[in-house]
Amino acid sequence: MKPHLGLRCIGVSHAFGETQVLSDVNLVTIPGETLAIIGPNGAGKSTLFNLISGAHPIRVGEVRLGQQSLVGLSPFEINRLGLARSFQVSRIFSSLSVAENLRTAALWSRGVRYNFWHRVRDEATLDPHLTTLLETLRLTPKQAQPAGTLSYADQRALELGMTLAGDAPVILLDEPTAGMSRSETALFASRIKQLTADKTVWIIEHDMDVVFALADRIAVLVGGVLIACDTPDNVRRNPQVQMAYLGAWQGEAAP
Amino acid sequence: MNTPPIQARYGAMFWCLFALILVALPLPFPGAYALSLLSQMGIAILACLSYQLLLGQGGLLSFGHAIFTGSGGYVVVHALVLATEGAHTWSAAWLVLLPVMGGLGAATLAALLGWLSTGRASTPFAMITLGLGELVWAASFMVPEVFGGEAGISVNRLMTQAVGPFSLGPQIQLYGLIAMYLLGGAWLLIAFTRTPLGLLLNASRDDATRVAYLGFNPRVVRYAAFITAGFFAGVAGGLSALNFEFISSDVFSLQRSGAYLLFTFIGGSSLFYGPVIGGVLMVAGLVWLSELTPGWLLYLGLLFVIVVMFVPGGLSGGVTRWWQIRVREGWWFVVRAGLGVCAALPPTLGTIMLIEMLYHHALVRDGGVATTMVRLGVSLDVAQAANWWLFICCTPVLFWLCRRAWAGLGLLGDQGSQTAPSAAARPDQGGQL
Amino acid sequence: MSTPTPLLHVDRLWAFYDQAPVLRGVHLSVAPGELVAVLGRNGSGRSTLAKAIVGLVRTEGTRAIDDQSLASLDTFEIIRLGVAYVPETRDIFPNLNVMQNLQLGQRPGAPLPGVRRWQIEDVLSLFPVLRSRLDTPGGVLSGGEQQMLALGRGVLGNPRLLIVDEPTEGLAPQLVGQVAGFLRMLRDSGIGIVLMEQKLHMAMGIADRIAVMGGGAMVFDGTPDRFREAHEVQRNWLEV
Amino acid sequence: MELLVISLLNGLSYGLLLFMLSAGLTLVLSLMGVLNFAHAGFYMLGAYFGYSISALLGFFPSLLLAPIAVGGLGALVERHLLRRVHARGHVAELLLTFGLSYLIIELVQLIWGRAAVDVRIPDVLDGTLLHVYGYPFSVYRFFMIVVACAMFLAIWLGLTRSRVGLVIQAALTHPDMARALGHDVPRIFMSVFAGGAALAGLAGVIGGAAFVTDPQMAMAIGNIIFVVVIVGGLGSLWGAFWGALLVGVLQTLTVAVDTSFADLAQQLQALLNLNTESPPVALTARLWQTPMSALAPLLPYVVLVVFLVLRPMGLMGRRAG
Repeated sequence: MKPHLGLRCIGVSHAFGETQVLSDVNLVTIPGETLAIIGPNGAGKSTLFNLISGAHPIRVGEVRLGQQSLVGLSPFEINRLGLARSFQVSRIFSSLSVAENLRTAALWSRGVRYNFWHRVRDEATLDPHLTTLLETLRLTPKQAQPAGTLSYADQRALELGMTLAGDAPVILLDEPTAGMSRSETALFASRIKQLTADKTVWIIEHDMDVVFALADRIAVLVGGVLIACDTPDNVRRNPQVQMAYLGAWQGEAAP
Repeated sequence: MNTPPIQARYGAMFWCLFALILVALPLPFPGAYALSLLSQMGIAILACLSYQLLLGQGGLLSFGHAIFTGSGGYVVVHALVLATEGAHTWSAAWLVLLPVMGGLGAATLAALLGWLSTGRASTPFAMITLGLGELVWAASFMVPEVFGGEAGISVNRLMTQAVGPFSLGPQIQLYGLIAMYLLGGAWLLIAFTRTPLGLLLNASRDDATRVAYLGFNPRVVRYAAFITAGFFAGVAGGLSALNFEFISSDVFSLQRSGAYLLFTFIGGSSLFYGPVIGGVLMVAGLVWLSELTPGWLLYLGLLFVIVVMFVPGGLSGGVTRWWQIRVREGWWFVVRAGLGVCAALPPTLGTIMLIEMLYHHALVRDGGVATTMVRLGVSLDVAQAANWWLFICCTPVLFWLCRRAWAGLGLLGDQGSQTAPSAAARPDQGGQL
Repeated sequence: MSTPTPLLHVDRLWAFYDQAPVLRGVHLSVAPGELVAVLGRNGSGRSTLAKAIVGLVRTEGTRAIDDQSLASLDTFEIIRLGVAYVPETRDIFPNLNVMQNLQLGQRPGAPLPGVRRWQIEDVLSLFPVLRSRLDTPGGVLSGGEQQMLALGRGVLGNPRLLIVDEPTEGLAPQLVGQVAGFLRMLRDSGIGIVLMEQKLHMAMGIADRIAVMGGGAMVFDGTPDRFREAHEVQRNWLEV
Repeated sequence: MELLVISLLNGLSYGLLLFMLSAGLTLVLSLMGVLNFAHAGFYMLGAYFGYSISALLGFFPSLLLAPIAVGGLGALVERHLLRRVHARGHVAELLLTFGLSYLIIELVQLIWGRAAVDVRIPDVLDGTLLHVYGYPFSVYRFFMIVVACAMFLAIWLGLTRSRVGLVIQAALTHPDMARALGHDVPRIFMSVFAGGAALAGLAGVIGGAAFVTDPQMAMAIGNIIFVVVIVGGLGSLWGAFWGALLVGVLQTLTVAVDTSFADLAQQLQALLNLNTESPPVALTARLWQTPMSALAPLLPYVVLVVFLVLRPMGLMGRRAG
């Protein structure tokens, strides 16, 4: 098991051309804590994840995984330090089987490097960690099936499975329940909670039930600015958040 | 999404059968010409297997594969020149290892050029390999001492000391060597796909970005595959140099690289059967067909375009797909498929006759050839307008009938081109295999 | 208002992004001169509904304008039936200037009978700020200017039905009022409008009907007054 | 010194011919993302159509009719072949055009025979216009420059001033939005592909008369225009223009220069007294001795590889390849 690690953003800003997408975002989570990031579309949530995970270079501010700074590192270097991320649109290996998808995701953490002398794809069973993962995600009966032929919900489950297969201590989840029906979302949220119990998790999510079910703290990002970061109850009562979400509508009064 | 089936398992039984076939093949075809064709097919299959590693397994479209088959050949030729020049001539035993030296030479070149070209996949990779291919081809004319320029370099296998009966002189012994290398090469290449690097290569083909977020650098994965493919291409090139005892700068030409691409793609996505079909078709097309008809390149071009448009997984992919349908729909499907093929024969023959008449007409116009030609057992006078009209009218009608028959037999499937919402939204899918 | 024949009729509409079922059997109908505000949190399928109506995403189910089915039509054929679509991202052509963007709004195809014909001059008089920016490239305009340009470009196609997605997102308050006035003027001239909106005060002030989406389905469709009483819907589907 | 000026002029006209050819290719590549391997084939078809039509109606009518014929062919190819394969991604489209390039070469050999076809420059354009330092500068070469510049202007105006040009530019960055404004984007794709083919046809008619018209002409120039498009930067007309001039001038300059690296070293040695005996290994010694002019055919591909590695988006390109 890898050591517990926290995740920290210090003064992170980012701009595409002239449009400022993130301005001076500071977020800190202690190891094992779950932080939900909410906000309207185009608030910069995905950009923040892209900066942390190495998709975009960090130009202003710093991101620290435990004590290690992630500035200037490429995605695979960051992953090796113990940070795994999922994607809003499932990025799975469609021609490989479900089991092979998980096996590929777990290779590095099992100490396997770019070796071409061991036969690995013919091993009958996955190791225990992956088998339990398959079990929890209800993918065991479909493990030999090509991932491309899975239903949408199963692909989202596989996406989550691949993110967790490497047993990374810090997990970034980008809208894991996107496109799922009400019933599927509730079930999926409980599985996420069970599988990420001892990990530091940052999760971008729109569904408020999922947010309040999983989050120890909630960060509200609007127009690239962090307007609140507090426990779920305080955020619910925060007038600025209501304004950002509903506009200046007070129930009865029609403008 | 028509994802290819999980790789078929290639167990010990399979390899014994394959070895048996390789041994048994020359028996029914004893003639020297047949043996030379078989030898060339063996070499072509190995080259297609190495190309399949890039295109099929890695989704990497290379236009410069001839760099490695060519360099492998040159290493072997120069080694042979050294072996037979010096006072102490090498024994034939060394010859057996020459192709491996060719492979190592090509792999070194792949290592030098590989990091450059594997920065990105699909179109940029294709463009860099095209540029490198042209570069090496043009450079090979610069240095006649090494590459022999137009005239090329010829060597003689016989100049080595025989070890008992074994001297690699007679063609049958060379065929044996090629069969051994093909068996070993195929086993190693297919074994490669079962290793972590093989798994990562398939993963990089499907989604290279995701591989980067799982701790591996997709560029290193492509680079390793590039070198491995270069090695086996070098072995094939070495064998080819041994087989022809001659090599010239022409081995680096774009046509040669194009041929590997063309036939491996036609062969199709299946890990083993694709390259086998591709290799056999390559020799059949480039050697045998080209002696039969002047229009051989047109036929190959047509076949390639038809496969690209209508049979996405190549011939082996198509057969696998029809086999899956057969498993699902039972023998009735085989009957329908058979009827479909019969319906397709007349229009195909009509087209072939039309093309042959055109080519013969061209020959007549260039002078020195009688106007009657004999093709497919039919003798035809090209000067007769009636013949032309006969075929020009009949063939489209036959095509229309065949299409109706295929529709009736339900073989068309969803061939209609759906109006895709927009081009920009579609991520670039790289190799479709 | 009696129920006139619907201009736009959408029923049991499923829409897919890649393979994700984002819309799950949505029903919506809009009459000429009626403004329907579609509310809902992010991820509820609001923007996808707008894209689905004009055929920019894969859909199943019925979509019809004047009961002519849109199922087999390409997007530009739907637009030529008198539809205008202004996306949430506005999609101004960055390297073309304001005048060129407006000219691209004047779509080809025969003018529809009984529909107001818009001239560039009309748009400039409605949004005077654009008049002084005619030859600046679209990419350099401010958010508000881009929104006005997008709206102006949309109406230049002489639409009968306008689908506009979050026109007031990130706009200063007085600009929000100007956009609301523009939409009210269009609705009063007989154009049917589907307004995708997240801000309740904007929607309540202008809409003839309120529809609320949640989890890809339509969870409420009624007059603004009935919506005021539906506290249950507000709490579940709109508030934080 | 006059050697430099003359080869500059030659480089200019050759570069402009390369531009005429690559203009069509870069438009198609930037709008549809299709790397058209058959583009050089259209160039060859233009030359052969030019040959046949000018035999019947004379050179100037062929200058008009041949590009139209090749453009029509391009429209058919896009409508019936490319559009069917479009859904399967760019590699399938690239492979289709690769197959087409083989077919075009074979069909040309079938119809017009394997031997070169002699295309005579029309007498009104024959003869030398003026002498530069005693070196004859032919009227035809000047005609090529004029046509190339006229073509650049026509494309530039067409793209920036005409309605269709605006729609093309719009569809370049936001194809969905262009559709959502009622523009028939699929038909625009077809007309751009046909336009690209017509441009190649026009370059063929002109190039055919200046150079050899034979079935190998496509292969010879085909790969160089890829270099021009990549070096110039994907999707930019100006990029294709400067890329074409760069490759054209560089190539004609090196052909004209006979000194080899060794001679250069000698001159340097006189200045800085370096030791210049050639490096031991046979291969590099050989390169060390070879005169520059022999390296000319190598040059475009060296430039291509250098650009693809150091500056993948090319001189003026917006998007990386």
